[in-house]
Amino acid sequence: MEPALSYAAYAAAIWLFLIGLYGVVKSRHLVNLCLSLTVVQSSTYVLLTIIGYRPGLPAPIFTDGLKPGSAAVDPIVQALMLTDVVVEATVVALLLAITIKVHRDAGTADPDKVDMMRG
Amino acid sequence: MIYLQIAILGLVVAGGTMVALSRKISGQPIIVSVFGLILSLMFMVFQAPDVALSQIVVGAVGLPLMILLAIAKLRRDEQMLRRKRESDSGKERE
Amino acid sequence: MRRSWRMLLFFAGAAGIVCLFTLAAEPISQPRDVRNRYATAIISETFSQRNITDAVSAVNFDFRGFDTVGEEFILFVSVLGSLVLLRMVEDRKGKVLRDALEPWRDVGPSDAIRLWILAMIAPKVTFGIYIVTHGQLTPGGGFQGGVILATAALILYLGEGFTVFRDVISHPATEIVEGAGALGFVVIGMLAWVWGQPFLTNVLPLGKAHELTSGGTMALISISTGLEVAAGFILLLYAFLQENLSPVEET
Amino acid sequence: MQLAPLPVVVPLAVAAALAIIGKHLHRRIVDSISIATSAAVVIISITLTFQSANGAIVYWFGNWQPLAKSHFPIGICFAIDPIGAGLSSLAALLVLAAFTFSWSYFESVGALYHVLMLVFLAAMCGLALTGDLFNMFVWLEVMTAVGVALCGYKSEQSQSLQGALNFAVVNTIGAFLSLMGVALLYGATGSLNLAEVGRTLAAGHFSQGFVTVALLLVTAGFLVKSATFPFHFWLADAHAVAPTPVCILFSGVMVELGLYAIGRIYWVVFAQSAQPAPQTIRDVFLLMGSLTAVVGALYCFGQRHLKRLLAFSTISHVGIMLIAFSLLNPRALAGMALYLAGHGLIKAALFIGAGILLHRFGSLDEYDLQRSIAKRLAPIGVLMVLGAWGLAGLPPFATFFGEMRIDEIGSQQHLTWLPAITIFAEALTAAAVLRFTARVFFGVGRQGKSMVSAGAPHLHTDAETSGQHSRVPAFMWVPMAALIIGAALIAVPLRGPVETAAKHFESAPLYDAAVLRINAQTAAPRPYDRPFEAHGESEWWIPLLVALATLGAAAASLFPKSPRTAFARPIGAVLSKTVLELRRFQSGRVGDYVAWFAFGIAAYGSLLLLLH
Repeated sequence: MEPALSYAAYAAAIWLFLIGLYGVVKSRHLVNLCLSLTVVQSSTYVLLTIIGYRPGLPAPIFTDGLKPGSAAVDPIVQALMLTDVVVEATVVALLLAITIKVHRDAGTADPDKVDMMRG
Repeated sequence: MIYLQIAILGLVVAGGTMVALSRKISGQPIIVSVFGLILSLMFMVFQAPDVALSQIVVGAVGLPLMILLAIAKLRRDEQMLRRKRESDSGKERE
Repeated sequence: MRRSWRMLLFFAGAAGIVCLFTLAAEPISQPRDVRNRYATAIISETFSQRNITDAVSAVNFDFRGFDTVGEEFILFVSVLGSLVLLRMVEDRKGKVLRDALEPWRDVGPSDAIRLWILAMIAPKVTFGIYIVTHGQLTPGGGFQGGVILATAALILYLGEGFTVFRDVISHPATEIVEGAGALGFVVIGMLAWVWGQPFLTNVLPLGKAHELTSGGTMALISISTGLEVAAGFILLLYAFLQENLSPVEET
Repeated sequence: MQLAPLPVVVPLAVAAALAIIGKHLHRRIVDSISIATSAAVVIISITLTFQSANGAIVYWFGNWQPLAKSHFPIGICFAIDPIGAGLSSLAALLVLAAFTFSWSYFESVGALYHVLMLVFLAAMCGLALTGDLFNMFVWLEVMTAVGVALCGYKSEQSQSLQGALNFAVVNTIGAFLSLMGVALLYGATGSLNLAEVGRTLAAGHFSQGFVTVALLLVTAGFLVKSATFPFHFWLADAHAVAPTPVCILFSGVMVELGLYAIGRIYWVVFAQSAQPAPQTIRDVFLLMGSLTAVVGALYCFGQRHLKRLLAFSTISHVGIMLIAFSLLNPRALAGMALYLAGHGLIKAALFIGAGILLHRFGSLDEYDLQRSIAKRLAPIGVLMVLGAWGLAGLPPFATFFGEMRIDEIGSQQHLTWLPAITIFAEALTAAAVLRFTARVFFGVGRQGKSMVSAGAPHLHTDAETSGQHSRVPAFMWVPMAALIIGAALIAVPLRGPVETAAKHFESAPLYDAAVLRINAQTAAPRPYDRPFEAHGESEWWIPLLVALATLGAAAASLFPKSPRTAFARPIGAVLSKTVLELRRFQSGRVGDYVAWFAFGIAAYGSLLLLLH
């Protein structure tokens, strides 16, 4: 059963990455585009989670009941994700700010209609 | 446990697909916050309570709120542009 | 490029990426024992050397604290960038502004609701501070607690509207707090130099396990991160809210 | 106290402090603090370069040394070698030039611009010095975030931020793919330290497929950052919106840092395991580099907007440097380092030239400027011509010495067609700059548009300074002249040391030994074979041909109707046709770029897997 879970999570990560990319490629509105980007990002979370997951082991927090130093789920990947979750939200905010600005200047939020950069 | 985990992975996939494919802008904040909630559930069942907490405060509250505000702003700009265009065309007719 | 061509290109690429990932499944399909090395080392060091109970916070604020410095500055510059873009740099004082999104615009909240909303602020702030300061013991820390603190400001807005929000959360002060949070992390890192140790070395007394003072500099780093994150999110909220203000039309 | 962390810590501390008090300081004080900080980082980085020449400097943050028994690293380290430290010196030098240039620039800004630039500096130094895989990703992300924020800096005037958005989206997606690669490598080896991951991969008998795909995924973000074909589209768009000082950093060093990271990751993590085979790596990266060089040069020649023209020239030169990397030879790598240094300095000088034009005439368009009277700026024009000379890889510039080494190793590996690519790329990019300079600064050439520029975007660039300016301040032309002179002066003294440094750069056992404190012998579980090594003949005829081709191409595009340029007319017709076709792909639409990204990753991945 154990490998099945890993494979399922791996497949989910690949799917999320590609569906997010699809959303970006297909999007007709910059807000949609920014949100598809968060889906791409969630694929990295799923992958990191499954890489650090150890079936049957507890979370790496040794408050009560859990003997300090005993085996637990990998804390490193969790630390990598934890900061990323918060930080990427501000990056999305930056993208939304650009969206507002582009929309104000170009009069449209369709990324395919704002193409002043051709050639 | 494992069935729960696989079920939640399924929810994550479904949620992500919804976010990526939805075209309607006004519904986006809600879909995103639901997706954020699902992700934090996933972190929970995969024994990552720290990340789950982080995800729930950001993904279910912070991010959707900013999206909501950005969309509101876009809509207002849209209205303003339309009004301007109308008044411009009105002037031309005169 | 026509959209159909674009989709064709994308689907070809996506098919290729699926194949690539399938070939790279080795860590998933045949996990080896070496992959546990880092976690095992960290978990045992966390207690023998640091007296704290949350290994994730230990990684974040101590073992790999330098990554967190970088991450914190991503947040820092993203917030500054958004402020620049949304023209928060400019001084908009003197203009009479009306909140276009004013919650309760037509009816005005009843006093009971206002009271209820405001009553939520105190517990929220307490909870935020608790999460920030207990990062080394239980799940939480500066990043999560900071966002919770920022949502307290959101409640203030919901209860009292933008004007009160703006008066309570003065924009220049918040900006200073944000900078102080970022600076704090770096300065705590530099503290080690006084003892002749490398940057970010945990030089303060480590305290006893399960106590608030355990973990040495970790608690301080967590607090400065909390300030930075809280101030950053409040500034973003402020900027996006201000976008939705419009000058009062003179009649 | 050790110097190692200072190139990152000092700018970050000053940036945070300026964010707090900068508003209340006089603009000149903020300027001076920023200039002093970047100058300090230059000095520290150069000192580190000299110190590390005797052996890599390893600095463990938080004093988390590798575990005593197993040598397993549990912290993050800086592993500083002369190449990394040299690159961080270049970054600091260009930031210094950018700050000096913006002394009389951006008259109405607060301290925010300085804060962002200093964080940018810290991120570039961090990427150049770090010895940790995830830490590399972090600094890559900082560079993206701060780059986007800086693109939006003049947002008050700029007409469209589409360029910043394209930049952000494509780079972020690349970084996410890199993160997935890092996650897979971590899952396989249980470490994030470059040296330890490399050692484990080499000892572990991992499947060829896994290692190859991991290499591609991890480098994906850096391939995007270094604007390799077909991930290059965002670069030109970003340059068009970025203020001039930011362009200096984008073209002069940020893009090159992507290449550096690819080299670092390949040599430390993957080279020891000999998977994928060096031959495969060479072929695929050679193809990547050649495509990038040729496509970049074609676009470059077909531009009329100076910043865009220079941006495409950067893409083309990145291609040449990628070719140098692909030869997998220390001498070629030394050539790449020289080329990188020379190109960075020259490109920075040329962008300052663009900034001066914008300052004086408020435009960067070749045909708009032709009508105005830029002729009075003849001294600047001379500097621009010298810059074009350097881009062509001609003596005495560092690019010449780099180019000679690359061609030498190429001919040794029997790549007889390689000079054709480098000559094409260098001649066309240099000719484009020469054509622009001749037309704008010296009023040479026919009025009206030339064939190749047909359909090039006519972008309006907003003024970055306000008011009328009748002269060029010394803060603008002095750094420009200094950079050009520097690009010539560094070449000869650097030639020798850079070869030694390159040999060390390509030796994973030495790196592992320094970082993990292990014996160099036991460090290499397998005999380390250094492919393709020997010295070959100098190809002295190549620079001559480049010079002739440059002059020919520039003359032909300046005087399309003259009988003397009749020889070039058929070539010109083919070129303009190709450029016209290529323009369709540079659509400015982020959806297209992301589709190209997916396709490019898949294509290079299949090539890496199929070629044996």
